Amino acid sequence: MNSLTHPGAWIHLDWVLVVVVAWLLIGLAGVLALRRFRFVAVVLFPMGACFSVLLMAVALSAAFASPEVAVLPLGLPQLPFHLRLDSLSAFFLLLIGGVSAGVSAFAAGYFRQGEGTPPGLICLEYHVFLASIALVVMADDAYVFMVVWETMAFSSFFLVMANHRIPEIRNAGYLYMLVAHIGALGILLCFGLLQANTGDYTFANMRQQHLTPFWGSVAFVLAVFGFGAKAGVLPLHAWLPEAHPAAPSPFSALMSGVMLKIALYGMLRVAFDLLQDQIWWWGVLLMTLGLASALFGVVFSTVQVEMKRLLAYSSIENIGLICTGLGLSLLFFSYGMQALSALALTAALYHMISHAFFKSLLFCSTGAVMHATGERSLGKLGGLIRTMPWVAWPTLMGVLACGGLPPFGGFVAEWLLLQSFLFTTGLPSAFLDMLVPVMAALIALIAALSGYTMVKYFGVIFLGQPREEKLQAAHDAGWWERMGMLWLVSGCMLLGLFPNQVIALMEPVTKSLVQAGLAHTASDNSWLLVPVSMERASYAPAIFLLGVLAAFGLAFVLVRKLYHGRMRRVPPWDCGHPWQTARMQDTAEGFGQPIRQIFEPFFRMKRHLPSAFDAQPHYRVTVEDPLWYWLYLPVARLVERVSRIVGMLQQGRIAVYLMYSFATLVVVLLVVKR
Amino acid sequence: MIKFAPQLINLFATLILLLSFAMISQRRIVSLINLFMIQGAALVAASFLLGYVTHQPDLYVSGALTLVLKVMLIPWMLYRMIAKLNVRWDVESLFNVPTTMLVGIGLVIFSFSLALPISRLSDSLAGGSLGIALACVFLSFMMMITRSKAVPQVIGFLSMENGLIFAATTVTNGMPMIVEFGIALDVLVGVLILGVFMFQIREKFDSLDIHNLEALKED
Amino acid sequence: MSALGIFSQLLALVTALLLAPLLTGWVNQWRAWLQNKSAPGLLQPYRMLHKLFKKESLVAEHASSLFRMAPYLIFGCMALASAIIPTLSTDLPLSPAADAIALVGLFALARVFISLAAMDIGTAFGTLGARREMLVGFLAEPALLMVLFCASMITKSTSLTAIVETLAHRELAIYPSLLLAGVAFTMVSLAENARVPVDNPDTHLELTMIHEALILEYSARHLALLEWAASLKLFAYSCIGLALFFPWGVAEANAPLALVLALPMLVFKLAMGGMALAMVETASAKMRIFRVPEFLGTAFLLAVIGLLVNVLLGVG
Amino acid sequence: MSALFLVLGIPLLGGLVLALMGHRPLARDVNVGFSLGTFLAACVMTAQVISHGPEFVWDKLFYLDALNVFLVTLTAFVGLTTAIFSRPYMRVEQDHGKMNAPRMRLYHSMYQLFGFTMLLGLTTNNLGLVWVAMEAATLTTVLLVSVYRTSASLEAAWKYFILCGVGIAQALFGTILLYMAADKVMGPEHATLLWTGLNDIKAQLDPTIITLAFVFLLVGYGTKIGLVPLHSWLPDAHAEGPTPVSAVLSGLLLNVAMYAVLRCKVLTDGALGNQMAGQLMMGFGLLSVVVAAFFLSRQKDVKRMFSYSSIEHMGLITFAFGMGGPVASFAGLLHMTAHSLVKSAIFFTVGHATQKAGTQVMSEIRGLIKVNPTVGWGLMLGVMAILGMPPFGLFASEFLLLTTAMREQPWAAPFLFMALGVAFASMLIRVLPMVFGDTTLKPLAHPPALVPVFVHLVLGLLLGLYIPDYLNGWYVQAAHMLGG
Repeated sequence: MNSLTHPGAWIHLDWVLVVVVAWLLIGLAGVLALRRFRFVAVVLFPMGACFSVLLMAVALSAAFASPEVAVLPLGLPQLPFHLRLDSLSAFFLLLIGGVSAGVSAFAAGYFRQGEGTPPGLICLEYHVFLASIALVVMADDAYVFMVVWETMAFSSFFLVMANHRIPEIRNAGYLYMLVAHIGALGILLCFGLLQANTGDYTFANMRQQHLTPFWGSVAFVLAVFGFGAKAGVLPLHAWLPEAHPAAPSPFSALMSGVMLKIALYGMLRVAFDLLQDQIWWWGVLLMTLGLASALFGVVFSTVQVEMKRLLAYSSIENIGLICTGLGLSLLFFSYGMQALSALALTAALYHMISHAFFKSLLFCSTGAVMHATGERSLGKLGGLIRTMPWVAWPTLMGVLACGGLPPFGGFVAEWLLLQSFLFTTGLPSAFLDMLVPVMAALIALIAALSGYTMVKYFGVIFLGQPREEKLQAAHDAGWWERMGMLWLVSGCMLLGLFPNQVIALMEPVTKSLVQAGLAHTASDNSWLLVPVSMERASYAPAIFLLGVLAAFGLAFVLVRKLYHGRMRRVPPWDCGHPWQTARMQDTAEGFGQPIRQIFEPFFRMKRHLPSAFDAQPHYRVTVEDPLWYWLYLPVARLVERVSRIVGMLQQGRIAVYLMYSFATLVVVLLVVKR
Repeated sequence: MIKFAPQLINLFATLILLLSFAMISQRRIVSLINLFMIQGAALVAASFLLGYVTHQPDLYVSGALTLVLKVMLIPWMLYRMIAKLNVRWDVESLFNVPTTMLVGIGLVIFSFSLALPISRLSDSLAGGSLGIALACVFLSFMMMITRSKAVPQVIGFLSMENGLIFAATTVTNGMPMIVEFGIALDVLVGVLILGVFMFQIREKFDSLDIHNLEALKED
Repeated sequence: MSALGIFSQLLALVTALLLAPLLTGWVNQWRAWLQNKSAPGLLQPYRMLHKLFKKESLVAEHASSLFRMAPYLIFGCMALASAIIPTLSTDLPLSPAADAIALVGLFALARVFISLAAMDIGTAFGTLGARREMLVGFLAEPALLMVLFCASMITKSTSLTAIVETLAHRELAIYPSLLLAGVAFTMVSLAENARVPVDNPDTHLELTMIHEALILEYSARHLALLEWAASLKLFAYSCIGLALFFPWGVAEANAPLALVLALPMLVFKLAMGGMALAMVETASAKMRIFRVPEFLGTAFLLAVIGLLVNVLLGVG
Repeated sequence: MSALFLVLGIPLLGGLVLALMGHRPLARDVNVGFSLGTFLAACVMTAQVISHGPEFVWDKLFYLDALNVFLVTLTAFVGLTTAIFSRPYMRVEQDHGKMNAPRMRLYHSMYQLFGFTMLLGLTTNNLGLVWVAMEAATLTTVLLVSVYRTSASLEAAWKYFILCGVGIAQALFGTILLYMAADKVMGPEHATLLWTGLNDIKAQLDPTIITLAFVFLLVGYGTKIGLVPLHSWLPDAHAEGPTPVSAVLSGLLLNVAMYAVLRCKVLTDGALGNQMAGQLMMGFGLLSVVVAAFFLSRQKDVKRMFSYSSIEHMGLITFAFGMGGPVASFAGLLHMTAHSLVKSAIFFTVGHATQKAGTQVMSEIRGLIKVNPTVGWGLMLGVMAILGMPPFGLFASEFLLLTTAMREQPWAAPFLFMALGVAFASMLIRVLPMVFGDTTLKPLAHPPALVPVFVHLVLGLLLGLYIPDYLNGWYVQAAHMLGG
């Protein structure tokens, strides 16, 4: 932190620290104005959003600058806080700044009077959460990384527990905190290995250490365990569908959009930057885990009946796809194919930033819908496009992006990922050559399924007839909420239509991690996204969109001119039935029924079929996560059994206790005598 | 007289060991206290003898201290307590007498095997008595474990203190004076507190049986 | 962006727009003949389009603007798709804008919008149709992608024009992977274009209809555009089939004369294709909706096996 | 060196004065006054040690060096804050009729004497006196544990006295053996139990005697630290006594016992040269962490749960010192400081919470945040700190501990990982419903004294983020001496 006197000479790192400190001050101001909800909503959150924009600007300029280092006086004397702003952290700061600007603006309009924890406290937890995320990305030694990593988990835990009156939310908070802490312990042990007994925890020192293949693999597995637990990769994902719906919507948007990416940042930093000699099976492990969670996530998101759980499972799916991209890049890197590794890495990074934008947009829209209707489950919504156009149309953009449809960022990411899969014929081992096309097939299936989910999400909520009477009175989103959503939509559009510029931004990142970048091929033909060579593959989203809109416009004008534009409003076609009710539409379960039928073994279903003598017969099917019964409950039962055995140690009789003391003395004497 | 000293010390040591064995197998509480008194007396005699032989005045002081405490004051308090609590019943233990004796012998062997390498090195007058002192400590430890009444446990605790003081006097000719005073003070206060406890337990459970002191446990 | 390039691009677009209804009419005619019924005229689809365009459009009371905007967008997507696919010549300036994956994305975009529009009215048929369309879509799309990957594995490129050029110049070699891909492609195109085994194009029976349920609420010019887009989709699919499996006779960039020859060659190939399609339709009966996933599942597996064969044998 | 006389004199005087007037309502404030006096004297003494390093007092009977000076200040400080906390706590207890006049008198005088014994134990140079101080500490607190006269507290006190008495007797035997070893080397006249004396000649001490001595000392003082399997008395004693007593027992007495073991470890390492002492401590430490973690998940009573958590943390500290090496010892010392600060803060909030609910059973304490936000948030932050969440000092020491353990003793890493995970899971699942959710509790008559809680938590936070240089200097010096 060089001299504070003349801001002109400040490096990017100082500006980022200014933003972090500003967030913390806003948080404190929130605590002072604990109950004054007006002040918090109108002043504090928008200020937070402005600082996010500042952070974005700083990150943009820092992306191309050389890495900057700073040492803060905090922390243990021999272990002060080292911070470093290199291109990788600049990219993630850009992601954080962009998304948090929109979400903070949305949160400003989100508060209502008298709801659960005082708004001032939420403002504190929210801004501490943001500050810790920004610091995680800049941490340059294990100690500060762990401190801000768990502060992030700590503050987001309180955000999840915002309205802790409801028992389910408490359970969700508990599960979330437990898995986060266990993951953090794993990461801690991994850093223990990486410092290779030198006692110097800075990342610079860790980069010099060359671990033996065995210890390197143990470190990598621990890192995958730790960061996977936080990112929601398959075996340790159970907390995500519980915690994200529990948190208030703007915060689940931030958690889903940004926090999961920070977990993957950690994976990136350890796998590519700190560990030196990567082994090929690391990539395969990451890819299989990624694909398993992606398929699991998308299949489960299709059958959900609650808005936010659907989006939470869809986050698991997207995280899975990103992990597959990282795994493939690691595989290429371990075989020394830098260019292909850079392509896969760009695909993963692209997917991260586009997922951050469109997922937070979708969570914000669920927030707006919940505020307007007070309903969480899809079965009780419908026809909101008429009463809430300002929420419906941005959500449509988000839905198209999440479904991976062409003009948006989601498609570009998938396109890059599929391209990188196509070039894998050069791998030395035949087994991998065979494995990778199958994985490409799975990715295509997952992308198509996510389209299915998104049609269900948008169709059941916004289209069709309102399934409840009170939906007529649903009011549209407030001004702040509209601003927040429009910011995120513009982010999605930008990512969708100008991939070359975004890839140029990522180029320094891939150069620093895998010593190769895509930018040189992408930059010479400005509109065309050409990953490797012109005749291999190219995609120009801008021209693509222009083509579709031109055809759209031409058709519209010609039909109007050649024929006419007359139109008349009539009741819909009812096929002879006298009356049409809203209940005749497909319910959320109905829409997901084919997937439930095709992917039967994935689920653990309990059907309640009405018997003939039921007074009011009703049919209910509950779909549960089988992993909960295969992994989480057995572990809980094991701990319970072991603790009962240990409990017998303390039976209360003093003679027995004296016997313990005597026996210990004798045993230790025997051990020592030998 | 001087040349008999090592034999006399060993005599006192064996006497103390014998008394510990007797205390383990003793049935009646009053005789238990008498045995404890005799053990205290043997300890006093040993420290006076050592003091005389090695011309160290503070051994006399520590002997006098033990005399006052372990032979007169504490037994008198125990008698008064028993009289007031009108405790006359005999003392049953968890195991029958033969098994306790067998275990006692095992412990003696164990403590001798432990003390052997050390006693060979120590050049002080009563090298061998370390093994016996350790044996006495272990025996009183076992007595506390097997007894199911509060008073015998207290006596076991005090006889363990005796064993330790005996080890201190014989092996290193007594501890520094200030430490001796500290130990004596602690023992005295300890007995006072145990007395207070016994009254409270008696008043709460109207019996001194340890079995009703087993409520706090992990179910 | 040579002048010839623009000309061939516009020519491709115009021929697609004009020939598509003709192809549908041709297929309907052959179906009628094969079921020894007297077939409607070859130009019947044009007359139907003209009739619909003249009518006044009836729209449901609470239909949102999405419902009215969807037909134009879908027509636009299909037009762009047929412009990209190298039907007459491979010198198409628009083709670098979208390669094979983008084409599949385009079809997916059209499918999503038609489903959303169907759900907008909120009748039972709309949502039913949307669910079935997405069910077919989510299995057909990856299968199509795998088919295109087989071809691109052989030609080391995913841009359609490059694929056609490389395949056209190769001497006539039997590619086992392309064989499997061909079978998979026919199954996928049957499902996508709502032909018989998956869905009967000219029936309104609630239980069986997929494509019809989606456009049930539309009328007049919106319905016309949707019908036209459907035939354009059929035309685009058959052109993809021709491009991948019978690429000969497509004009190159440097041979403008070949353009003249390419048109009759295209018409001939489409006629043969239409006849084959009609024969397949009359030969097979419509499947129960819950057999469709198995049907498309086999198509998907065939395509993936084609891909594996290409990797294993190394020759493709 | 008059400061040391004040540090020891004030609590002794306080004990006597309060013995006379302890029952009067004024006694609470007098108690705080004496503790404040002790704390100020300790600060003066620390300032002197900062200015010109370690020195002897009263011809070598007392010795102040890097290892015990911060412990003395810590003991005095926590003694002061506990006294402040006990003012409103004891008034509420009196209103509930659980504490009458004679018991208050006993409580106040014993409280000050207990402070005196701990400070004596820490500052004295004579290992025999250390033993006497430990025994006296047990004596002063045993009556406090049974002060409520319930059958459970009587049982707890009896077990506490008997088990600790036996344990400390073994430690006495160890001290005698130490004295014997010193006697062999320096001859009977000027054989000494002074630690500095022994420290100078520790190389020539006879290995066999020292090994036996260390075993007896470790098992003896280990009983006082609460290492498994010698821990049985700790949960009962800490849970049954009044909360200020539990806070001081859990926070400070365990540290004094650990300090005594550390003094002996230094001598043993010097004499034996091999790592026997360290391995023994690692074994005991790891066993305690694992067993205590599994005990945590069965608890119904809130104070018993936190006493098991003390066993677990003392196990971690023993493991750290067992590993040896400068980094691990530094972690151990930091963990000792942070643990006593945070554990006593937790006991303060638990004290108020149990008084509100009228019971110590966790299932009846609900929704603290709703009824009294400061107590609720205090408990929440305290528990987060004790579970090793980062901004607090405990995380810093656990960080250093786990990373060094992963490299030096990889065999222990999975056990530590499992134990910390299970402990985290079991404690959080008990505390969350207590803090969050709807409440059935009634507000307290007297406003709770929560300043100490937040002062402790801030200090705990400070240890994690910024350690003052002199404190760090001591840690490094002591770690160097311990770790070798």
